Amino acid sequence: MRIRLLLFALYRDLTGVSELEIDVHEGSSAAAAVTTLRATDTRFARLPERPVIAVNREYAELDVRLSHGDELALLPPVAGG
Amino acid sequence: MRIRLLLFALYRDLTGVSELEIDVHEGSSAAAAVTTLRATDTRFARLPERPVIAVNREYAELDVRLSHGDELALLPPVAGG
Amino acid sequence: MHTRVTRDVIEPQGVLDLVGSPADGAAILFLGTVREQNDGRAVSGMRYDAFVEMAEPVLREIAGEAAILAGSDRIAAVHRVGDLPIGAVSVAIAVSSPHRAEAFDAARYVIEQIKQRLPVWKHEHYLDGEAEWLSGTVPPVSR
Amino acid sequence: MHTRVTRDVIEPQGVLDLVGSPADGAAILFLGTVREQNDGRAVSGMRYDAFVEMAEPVLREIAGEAAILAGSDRIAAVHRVGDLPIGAVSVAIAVSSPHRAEAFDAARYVIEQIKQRLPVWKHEHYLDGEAEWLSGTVPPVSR
Repeated sequence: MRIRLLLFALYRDLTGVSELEIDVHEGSSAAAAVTTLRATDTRFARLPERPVIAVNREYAELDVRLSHGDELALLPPVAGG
Repeated sequence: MRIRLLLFALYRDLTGVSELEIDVHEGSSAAAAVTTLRATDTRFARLPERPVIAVNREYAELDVRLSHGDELALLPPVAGG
Repeated sequence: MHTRVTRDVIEPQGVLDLVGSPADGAAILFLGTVREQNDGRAVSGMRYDAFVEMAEPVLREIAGEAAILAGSDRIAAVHRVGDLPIGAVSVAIAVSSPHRAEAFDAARYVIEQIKQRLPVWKHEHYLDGEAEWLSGTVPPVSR
Repeated sequence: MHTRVTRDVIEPQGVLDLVGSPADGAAILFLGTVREQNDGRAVSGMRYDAFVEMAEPVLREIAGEAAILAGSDRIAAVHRVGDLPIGAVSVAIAVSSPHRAEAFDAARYVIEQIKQRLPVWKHEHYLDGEAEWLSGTVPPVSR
């Protein structure tokens, strides 16, 4: 299945990428998707193994199961205000 | 000696007076001045025996000694804001 | 630092403009306003009386204490007196400081101390035509 | 209740005007501003990046929680993104409520939660030409 990945702030700078799509096994967890992403390229290997994530614009745990078409955002620690 | 008395808010309404001068014994305390005032008139008898006071625009204890020309203000409990 | 007891309408933006500095990351503005209801009674307006000649130095003193608390001299406090309609601003307090905690604490300190110490009295007017002096606080007297 | 993530300049009076009611006796406005210095380094400006599509619902959620805390729906929160110069307002929070304690608590709650949960990042630019992502907070994830 295919998911959409979003990278922000430091993660965007580390990889030079803000958005991409990747294919993962049916029923993969978010953690597995991150592992797949980090293995694709040395740039993506710079990302943390266990980043904060949001799935479809809500904070989620890394063990959440993804579905086809999900949007997985990797979020550096936040610093608003 | 002569002192100047100021009344505010409820105390002004109770007495119909906002300002007056009274004569008290040399070296009188503020408490003695209040006693003298309350004895002058039934209107002034409506004032409390131990009001909050300010002497020369600073909060003071009732046992403070007054001097000729002092300004003694009788202050109802305050309610600013 | 800026403090004032005034009969003039208080403009919130004007009070906020009295504070602020490139060194500051936070600013607080507190406004006290006249409510249309108090203890279940419909209010038509409020008269604020003050011992102005004493209230001004007391307000300055309170702001000075808050400046120590905030570690900032960017503090403004304005208290209005006279007849105020519903919704009118009776008191405005502005504080800016490098960090937010100090600004919150200092603004809160100023309004709490105003209520405890400022020689001001409220005469509340009701829609039924009655009026009443609101019960107040006995100020702590320094010995 | 009014929340917004915006690239536009924040006008404090405009945010304050979003709250207020004849039932309210207190209003708070909190402003966060860009400081000229951070950890001893001279700052030239700040870029705020956000995951806007997520930040907007998170900010709404935070304001909703603050509304319960304040017992008031008169809450506004606006966060700016983009390049901000020194002194610019990055966030404005306004709350009005019948009594002051609730307004203070709710405004404080909103800014603390923004710092903990809003998907926003600060890229600080220094006078020496360098720039750095400020270290942030790991948001608590609801399970």
